Amino acid sequence: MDEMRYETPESLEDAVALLAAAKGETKILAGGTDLLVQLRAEMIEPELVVDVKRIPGMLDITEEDGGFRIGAATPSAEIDEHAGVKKLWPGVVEAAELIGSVQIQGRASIGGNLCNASPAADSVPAMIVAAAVATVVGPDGSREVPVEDIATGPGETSLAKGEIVASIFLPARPAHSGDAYLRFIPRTEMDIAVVGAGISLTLDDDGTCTDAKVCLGAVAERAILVEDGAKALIGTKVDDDALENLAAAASAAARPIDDKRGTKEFRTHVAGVLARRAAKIALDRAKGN
Amino acid sequence: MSQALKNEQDLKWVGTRPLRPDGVDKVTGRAKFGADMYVPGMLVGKVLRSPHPHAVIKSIDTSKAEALPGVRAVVARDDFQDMPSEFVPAGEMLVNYKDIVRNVMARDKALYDGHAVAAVAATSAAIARKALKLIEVDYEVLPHVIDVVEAMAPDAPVLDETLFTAGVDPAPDKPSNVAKVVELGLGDVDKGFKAADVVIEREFDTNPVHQGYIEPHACVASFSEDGQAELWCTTQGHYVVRSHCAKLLGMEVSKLRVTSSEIGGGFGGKTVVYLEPVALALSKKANSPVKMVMNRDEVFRASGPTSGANMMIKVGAKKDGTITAAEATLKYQAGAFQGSPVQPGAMCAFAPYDLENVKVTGYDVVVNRPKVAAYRAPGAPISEYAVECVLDEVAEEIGMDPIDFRLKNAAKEGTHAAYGPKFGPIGLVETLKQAKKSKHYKAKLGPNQGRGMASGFWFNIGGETCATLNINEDGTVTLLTGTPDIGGSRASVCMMAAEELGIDYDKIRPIIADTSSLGYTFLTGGSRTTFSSGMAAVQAAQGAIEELCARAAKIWEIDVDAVEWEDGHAKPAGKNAGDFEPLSLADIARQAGKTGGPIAGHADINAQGAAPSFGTHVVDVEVDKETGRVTIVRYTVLQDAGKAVHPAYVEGQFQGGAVQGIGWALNEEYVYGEDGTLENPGFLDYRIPVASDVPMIDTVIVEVPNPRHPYGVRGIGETPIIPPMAAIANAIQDAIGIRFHELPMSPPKVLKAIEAANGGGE
Amino acid sequence: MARVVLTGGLKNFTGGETELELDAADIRGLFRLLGERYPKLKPHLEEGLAVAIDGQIYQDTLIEPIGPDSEVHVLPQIAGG
Amino acid sequence: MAKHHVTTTINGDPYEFLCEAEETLLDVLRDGLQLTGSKEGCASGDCGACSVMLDGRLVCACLVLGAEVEGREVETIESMADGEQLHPLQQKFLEHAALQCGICTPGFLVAAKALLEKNPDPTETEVRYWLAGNLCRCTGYDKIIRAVMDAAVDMRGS
Repeated sequence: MDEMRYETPESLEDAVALLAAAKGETKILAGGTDLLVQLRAEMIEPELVVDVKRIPGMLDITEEDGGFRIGAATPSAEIDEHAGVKKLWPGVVEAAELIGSVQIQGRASIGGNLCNASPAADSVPAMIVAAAVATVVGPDGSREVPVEDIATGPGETSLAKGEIVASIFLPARPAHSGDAYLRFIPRTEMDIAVVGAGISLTLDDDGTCTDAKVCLGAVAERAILVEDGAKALIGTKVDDDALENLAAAASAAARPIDDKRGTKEFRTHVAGVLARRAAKIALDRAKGN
Repeated sequence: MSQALKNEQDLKWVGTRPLRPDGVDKVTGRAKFGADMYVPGMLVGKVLRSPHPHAVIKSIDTSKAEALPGVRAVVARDDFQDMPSEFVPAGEMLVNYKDIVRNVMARDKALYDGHAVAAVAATSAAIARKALKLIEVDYEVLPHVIDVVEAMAPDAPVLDETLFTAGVDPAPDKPSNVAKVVELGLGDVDKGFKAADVVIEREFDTNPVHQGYIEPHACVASFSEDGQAELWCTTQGHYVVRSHCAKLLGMEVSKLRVTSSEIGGGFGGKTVVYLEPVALALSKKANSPVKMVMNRDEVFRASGPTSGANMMIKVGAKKDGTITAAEATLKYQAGAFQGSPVQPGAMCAFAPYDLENVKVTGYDVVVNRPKVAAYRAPGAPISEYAVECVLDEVAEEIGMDPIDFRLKNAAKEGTHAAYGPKFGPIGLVETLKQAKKSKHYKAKLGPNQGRGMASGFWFNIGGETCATLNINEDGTVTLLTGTPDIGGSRASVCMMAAEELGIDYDKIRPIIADTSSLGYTFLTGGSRTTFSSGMAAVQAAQGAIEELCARAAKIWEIDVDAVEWEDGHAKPAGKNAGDFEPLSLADIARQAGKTGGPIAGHADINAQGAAPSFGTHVVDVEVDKETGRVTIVRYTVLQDAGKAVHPAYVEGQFQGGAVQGIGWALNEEYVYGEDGTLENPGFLDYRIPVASDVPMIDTVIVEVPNPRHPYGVRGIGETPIIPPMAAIANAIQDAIGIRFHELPMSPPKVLKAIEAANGGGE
Repeated sequence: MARVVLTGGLKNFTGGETELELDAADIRGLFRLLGERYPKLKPHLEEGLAVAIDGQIYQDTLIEPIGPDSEVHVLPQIAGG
Repeated sequence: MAKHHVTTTINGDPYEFLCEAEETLLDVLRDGLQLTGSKEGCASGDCGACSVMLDGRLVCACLVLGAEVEGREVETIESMADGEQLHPLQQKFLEHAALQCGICTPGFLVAAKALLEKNPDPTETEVRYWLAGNLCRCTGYDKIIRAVMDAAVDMRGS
């Protein structure tokens, strides 16, 4: 059991070099709200922890091509308070606002929520339906990865050794579109999502849905895009029938497990309910544009 | 002992809301709780816990841990002497030290996930953690049993081969997990059920719930080379800790001085010992002070909770609402060692009602879970939940308002309680009447909303209690009591002393004395502190007044009988009336030395005369029929306090109890995996209510004074947790027409029932 | 003579008897007489039991007086949280 | 063991301390500096008893590494009163009997102060949601919420 090293590199290159050179388990520290819990519970015993918050850009939100680039270590609270992001992708901000308490939001980062790879991460379905793209930097340079391709399973990511998510890009939103995220938890706050549903949809001038994305959290090994859910909406006026079809598609796509947070049947049912409810909110937002 | 109650209009402090004496310390972070003590040379102690729910401990090898630099002591089963199996008094409780020693440190078997197996003391927490990993324990894993009904089955794994069911005749010849059968009754239930127009019989299941205090168990033990020891710990009763630790360590009681820290919540869970004997043993071995603090995982796995239960309740009533018979079978989980609160559960089950025919049978059953500890009105919330649900159904069946139905059967002064004796003056009827006429009960409900109500009963207790009241030379007062202050009792006790002495409340400084500074005092619990320590403080004040009068007599050179105490002053009376200017307490205190020495009052009593507190709760819920989530929309607690000494803290007890009950009703539960390990040992997944889960909790304090207490106090802390579970179940029924017979009524269960009712299920 | 009621499982030690009349001046006297009458009950007296005299429950005390017409219940002790 | 040397500001005062990489800010505050007003209820960010301000943000000290506060500013319950003058929130907590056992109180006060600095006129619902990260097992929250609302009125008036 070796002593854990803690490093605070001031550039991405240094961070990547540290991670690449480490022999044992490495962890990236941004907000630490998952990492410190795992450390304390001795679930992990990393050789190296790299605190990335002193790297320029890691904590910044900048406008880019009509969208926003969010530094991966930016805490949820900063995103919640960012008027521009809130206006552009309210569903993403709603999801970020749901991550834990105010105290947690003061630390929990968007990149950490993504890379911790919990199937129940709130911000992930919201980012997926916003077509967010992660910028991944590693020993071999930089690559752009759709957010849905980062997590591969509980606690597992597609990142190679030495790779870091540096930022997440939320693109410009098409006209007449809206997004929303809802989750179900037993209490009103402080729980991990039992089911999460993110929706974005785009309408044409007469209110017919031309594009949609439906993503569910906590009902599979990672957040899943529900193609049939999108199909249920596209080409409709998002009327009650379409919403019922969406709900059915969401429930059909859910492949949850029974655990201490909910049963299979509960999650399956509620996935449909939340998808329908979130779609209504997204629809209202799209119409308001 | 019985004395006339004070006239309401004469009261200056009792019934007001002054700031608590310990308040500033608690809002500035100064107050020292269990883990806030740091002493020079202190080591850190940590416990190794069983990962198995049931296993023979074949061997424990601590040699590698002992060899680790920085490790100063390791203890395991052989460091604690085995004790005979007998129930012996420890203060007011009966305890079996054979079980206590085994719970503190497993001997032949580990009996639950989290059972302590060994402990280390080291120079740092990191070294202590490393050392735990070096301890080698050879377990032979045994089949385990978690469920109470399964544990009673003939083929269940038996936890203790020496456990034979007590309370049955003839005594069984085979060991089992049923430790005890208790029964009580009145009249003839068979006859009663025959006379009924409506009989409802239902089966209920409840889950264990944890007290959920925010402060984990913590202590600092310091054993000296001369065999004396000091112990600092967070506890509801440091004298009880002293009894247990002295017994387990083989010490003379006088050699162990226990100081209670401020206590960060207890609710019954801090009435027993876990770390304290271990810290003492480590300290003795290491010859250094040892601090031990549980983490939250340990709190959930190895302390508390209260029982889960399986219950059968049967109630019969006539069409006019008269209950003709009531019967209950209660099966309570005790955890790994016998001693569930099934006895008080059985006694309380039907206590609010005037019944001719009652029969209750209770089973105390061991299972592979942590040994249960007291939790707020231990046993009563479980049985009364089930009974109050059935009563609601009976009322519905005969078409009566549930409050009217209860009023028809409510216990009053002179009613024989189902457990035997007659009640004195009690306030159940008043709580019901006030509930019925409350705005809440008449308010209109919204869509998907429902309203429910339920009542509850708890005995309240007294017990051994001491107080010393020192009159200081400047006329201020130091008041020593031995009951840790969990919820503002320093204030209420000082208020009664101030009232008695006739001086200002802020002239009295309360101290919670350590075990060497005051006589044996039973713990803070059972709703006894304001009652018993208040009674002792009043008697101590009366003793001091007697002496103050004697001193005034000496100063005036008159007969002591010619001195009376009024409004904080000694006054000449009788034939000397008007002869001298009255002397204030401060005037006499200044001359104390010259008139015979310092002045003090003492009371060392076994407080008797506790009186029950009844409560009625009304709750409105809203049910999301698509997700099964239940939201508490409105809540009112009505309870008889006897006399509310500090009404703000009485309201606080009502509100806190109600919200604990809301948690119990909706989300709190122990989730065990197939392997018998606890899956939710943390506040993330053991879901106690958060601020946004609940509305304001309205309160109505009913005051039917207890004639046996100088200020009419009953004790109010236990009762508020009893009615919420049934009130909420009844409200859910009102909202969606479905009756639940299982706690918690969590969203998956509620949704499943809704779907089944809609034909979605079977 | 005080009327004495033995509640609950105590009847297992009294051959099923639950009610009797006794002439006891206080709780100590009550326990002494009960012990003499029911030897099987003797080990269970004094510890673990409470006594209600005319409705008022007393615990852990032997000295409370019992009146000649008192109604006395012998019950299990009550603790609390 | 190699320890990190950390220079930081706590409650306006300069501090230097040594800590191991694994140690949290809460460990450092309590065990190292004996600033024990911040309490450990869970060590997993679920109870809020260790709430402190870090560079003006409300955080759980149990979820921050001690080494992370190098060059940063930490505020704890110990600096909430101004000399002998209690903060209005502290005063209102006493007046409303908004504490019973008091273990959660420092965390609630730090969190409530952060709320009122950001939103001087919160609704009851806003107060309840903001304080959802602070568990109280004694009070049922009623009196805490009232104390915070009442303190907000006072603070707006002054």
